[in-house]
Amino acid sequence: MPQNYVPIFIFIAIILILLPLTLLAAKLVRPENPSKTKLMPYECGIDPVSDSRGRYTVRYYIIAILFVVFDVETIFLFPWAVKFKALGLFGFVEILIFLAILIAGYVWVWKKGALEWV
Amino acid sequence: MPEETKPPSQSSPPGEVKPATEKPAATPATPAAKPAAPAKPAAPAPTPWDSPMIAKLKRSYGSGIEPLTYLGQHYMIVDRSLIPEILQVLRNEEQFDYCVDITAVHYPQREKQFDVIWVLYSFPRNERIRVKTLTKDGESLPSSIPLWAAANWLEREVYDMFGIKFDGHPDLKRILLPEGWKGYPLRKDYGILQQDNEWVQINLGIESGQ
Amino acid sequence: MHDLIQYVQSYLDPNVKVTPGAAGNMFWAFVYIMLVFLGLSVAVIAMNWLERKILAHMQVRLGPMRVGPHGLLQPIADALKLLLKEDLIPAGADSFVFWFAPFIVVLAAFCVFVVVPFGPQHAITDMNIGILFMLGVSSLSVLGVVMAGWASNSHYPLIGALRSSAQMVSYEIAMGLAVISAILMTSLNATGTGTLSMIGIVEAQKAQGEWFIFKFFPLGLIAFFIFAVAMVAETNRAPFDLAEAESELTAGFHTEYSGFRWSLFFLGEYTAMIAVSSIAVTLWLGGWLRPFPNLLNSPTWDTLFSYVPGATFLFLAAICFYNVARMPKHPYFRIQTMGLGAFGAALALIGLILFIPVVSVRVQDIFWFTAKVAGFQYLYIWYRGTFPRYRFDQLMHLGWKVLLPLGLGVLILTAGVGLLQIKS
Amino acid sequence: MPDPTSLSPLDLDTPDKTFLDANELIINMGPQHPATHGVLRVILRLDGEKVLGLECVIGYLHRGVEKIGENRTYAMFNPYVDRMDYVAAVSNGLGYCEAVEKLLAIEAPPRAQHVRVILTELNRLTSHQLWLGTHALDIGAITPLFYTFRDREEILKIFEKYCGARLTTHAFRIGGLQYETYSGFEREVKNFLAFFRPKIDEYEELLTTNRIWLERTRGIGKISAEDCIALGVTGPVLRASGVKWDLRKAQPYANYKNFDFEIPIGENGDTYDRYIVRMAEMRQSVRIIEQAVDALPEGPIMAKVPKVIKPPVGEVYHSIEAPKGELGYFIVSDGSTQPYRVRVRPPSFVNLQALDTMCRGQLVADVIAVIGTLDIVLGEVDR
Repeated sequence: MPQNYVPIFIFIAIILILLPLTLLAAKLVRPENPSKTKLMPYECGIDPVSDSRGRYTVRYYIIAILFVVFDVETIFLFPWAVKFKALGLFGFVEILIFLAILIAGYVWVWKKGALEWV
Repeated sequence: MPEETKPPSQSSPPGEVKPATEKPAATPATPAAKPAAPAKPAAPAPTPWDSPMIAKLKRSYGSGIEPLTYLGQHYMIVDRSLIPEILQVLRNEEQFDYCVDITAVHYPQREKQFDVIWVLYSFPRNERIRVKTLTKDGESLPSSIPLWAAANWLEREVYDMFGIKFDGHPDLKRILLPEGWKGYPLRKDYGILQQDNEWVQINLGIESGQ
Repeated sequence: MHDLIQYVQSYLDPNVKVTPGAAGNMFWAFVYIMLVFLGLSVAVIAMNWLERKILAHMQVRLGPMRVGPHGLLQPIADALKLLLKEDLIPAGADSFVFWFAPFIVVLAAFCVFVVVPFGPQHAITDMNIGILFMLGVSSLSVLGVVMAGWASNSHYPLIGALRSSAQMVSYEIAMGLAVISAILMTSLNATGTGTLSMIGIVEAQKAQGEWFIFKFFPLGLIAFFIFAVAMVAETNRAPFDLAEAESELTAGFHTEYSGFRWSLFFLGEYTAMIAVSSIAVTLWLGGWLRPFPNLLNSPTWDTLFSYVPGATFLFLAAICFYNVARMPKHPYFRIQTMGLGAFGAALALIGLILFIPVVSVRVQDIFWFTAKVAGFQYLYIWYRGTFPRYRFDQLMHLGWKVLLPLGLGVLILTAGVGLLQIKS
Repeated sequence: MPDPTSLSPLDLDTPDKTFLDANELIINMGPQHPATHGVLRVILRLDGEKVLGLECVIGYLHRGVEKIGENRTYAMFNPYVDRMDYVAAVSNGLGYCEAVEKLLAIEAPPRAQHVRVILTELNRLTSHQLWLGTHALDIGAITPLFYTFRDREEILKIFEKYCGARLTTHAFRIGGLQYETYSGFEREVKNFLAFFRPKIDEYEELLTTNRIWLERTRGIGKISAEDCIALGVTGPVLRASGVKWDLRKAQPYANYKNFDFEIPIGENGDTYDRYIVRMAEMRQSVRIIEQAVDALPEGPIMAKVPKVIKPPVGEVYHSIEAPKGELGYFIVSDGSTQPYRVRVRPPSFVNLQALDTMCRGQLVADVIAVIGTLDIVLGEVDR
């Protein structure tokens, strides 16, 4: 029933019209009086020491990669969950094998210390 | 950050403080030399202090130290040249393991203008003493950071306020006043309303801070 | 036109079950979109006021008292203030990304409501992948947060953004696992197939006669608990509000935002709170079902429960009137007293309308759903008043080393128990 | 003892590369930051969120208190000391008055001593309450702040009734007290103690066994007793590291030797122990106040002090146990009406030095916790 998806687009369209409209309305009434100091990035009242868009520590990216791995595998579980009763024991064993692989990877990641923060 | 402040003015001799542009409202308490003791007959005066520790120190350093007691508080006036050794001995042998304070007093009339004072405390002995030495303007003292890590900021403050340098201090720069400030405020020739107007004008963009 | 009238008529007839969002039912979709916008705006304003009041009373103070009776108009005054406030884009910022980031946050939070069923016939649309859509859309907001932090070109927002991205992403997995165990429960009915449709999930709970939180006790409860923790982390609320930890990062990812643009983040945050609570209510707490659907299912009980919405509003009105009576009898307070009286009268009127059987049959589903979501909102406020803030590594530890294994375990156990039930 | 070379400055102009070419991040925390308890600027050098080192920049609140002291008479300088540690103004005043009294070789009469102890201990309670509220707020628990402020209010009311001021009280004079206690003073103090005892339990109930609180404070900002002594750290921070040292016992001043109380100590020297120690100190303060009120003697409240205070030539160092640690006054007299030199040894200033040692290798969030647990007041750090 693809018709059921249509309201999503109406919804998004309405938001995308309404929000800029309100912003525009705000623009009409609000003061606009920028100065150099006001436009400085906030660094507790001190001029920033260094540019903040440098390379950042790798740990956050490790988390991102782990997320991709685990989340994709989670998605594979959804069809099984929906058809759980129909698939019965066969599906259960099958998914256990699948999860075993996942858990093995998880244990390996844990042992490697990728889940330790510092 | 360093960019916004002027380079430190350590090149100019500490004695040449820029005269105050404003008239000092209250003239600093002029110390008439080391003023004579008040006329009261019963005025307490420091008395010599004796203890086993002092006896030991006296044996090794002789007349270089002058131990005194005043109002029940012990202190010793130590010759400038003996300071490194005495502090070392007090810290390592006599168990004065806690450096309470380092400070200075300025006597502009004297030839040796500064009293530098270490207030020391010993946890094992529960005893507090002061070590005092006289030093000339421009002379530096050894840093006691290797003995007490606490000396770090305390020495910086003495430097900031009096301009007394400490050799071997890893980071001797101003601590309470901004970097690049001229003059040492706790010297007696620095008026109470005096300030580094030049610094204020350059860094704050105002005529005067007063 | 004829069709339209027919749809309206068919909808008003309680005996005809028209699935919302079914082909040609665009009219009702549109009506519900408008209702959702209106409802959410009111809910966010109410949340704002309630959060301040409830927190204030937890902290032995009064909270807003000046604007309107008991500060009722404070959120509106604040909204006006934000509208009239200067809105700056920092000099080094990437202005398009900076401009666009709050939209994504708001969009992600709002879009969840496309599939939220407020009742069997009260929903914008019903999709066969409803829950997947919800999970997907709600996690989009992390994009907005990262964009906001990166575009600001400032240290604190950057750290805030990176923190919140890692955090939201980490709890996503535990959340997904908890959801899967609920989906698994839906398949344990007579037809033998589960569903991802939000309406279908509630219908399954109705058919099985128990809310999933109580199913396979305590497995359902644990899954719900995992979801409940993860959803607080997902919405960046205390005690997981590290992305905007004001004592560390001043304001986190939205430090550089001001004025109306900032208020969009605020709107997004509160909407997201309501959104994830709606998911939790739908999955575990029986959605629109009234309490004890299986135990007390005689018509008498049905009638009695249908009076609860009206009674609740009358009770709220009574509180208002009580406070009117307590107001100081001084000319200074006259307008405030009258305002509070009018508010109470409005509530009483709504309550009385809700006693009309035709209305109450239609509306009680929405009432129960809203009441459950409101319970979650209270929990959110309560957490904020009680808990200190987690540190980042502890948060990661909790997400990856506690909730993830717990989620996997619960999933496997639920499957096992479910299998035993099928066999027997 | 901390390695002296580790005290060298951070090279702030050239961020290093760390693991996988990531940049070190140099961040200013303060002076305008919600959790630095005033205008403290901490320059953090971060690898991700891990603190590689930090440097404190202070002096934003420098008012030259010591210079002012040289230009005021002894009595005129008395109110100025209240403005240093403004949350424990009474303690500052006690230290200053006692130092000058020592220089004059006089002693305040017993009744004045008792009232001084009562007010000073009440002030210790307010200081610790403020610490608890803000410390908990820094760690994210917003509610204790309001509870502690609610109860602190009761103490401030007593101060206000006694001397007309709530925060910078100027409660004591050189030689004793200016004001006799108001009628009902004892009763009100006792009522307060009865009111306050269960409140300490209430604070503890909120935090002591709270899991998140434990995780956020246990093992955080550890400092050993040796490091504490080397760095000159005093007060509850030192005691939490296991050193049973309190000037009220070690070198009793006022008439603390007449009161029965204990020195609570910790074991690990972490943030949690400091929390526990301060909580226990509050209970001990309540004990001291109770004894002092019960044994409040009758008699004069002012010693024989000359109209014009002119101490003989000489110098004296006197220190007391302020809520934050050892507060010392070094006063040099040249026989005139104005001190020749007043040196204040502020506990916060020296304690703050330990921040770097305590924070290295921990996370940004812990820096906040440690600043909170050091309990600094910038008015005192900068003077």
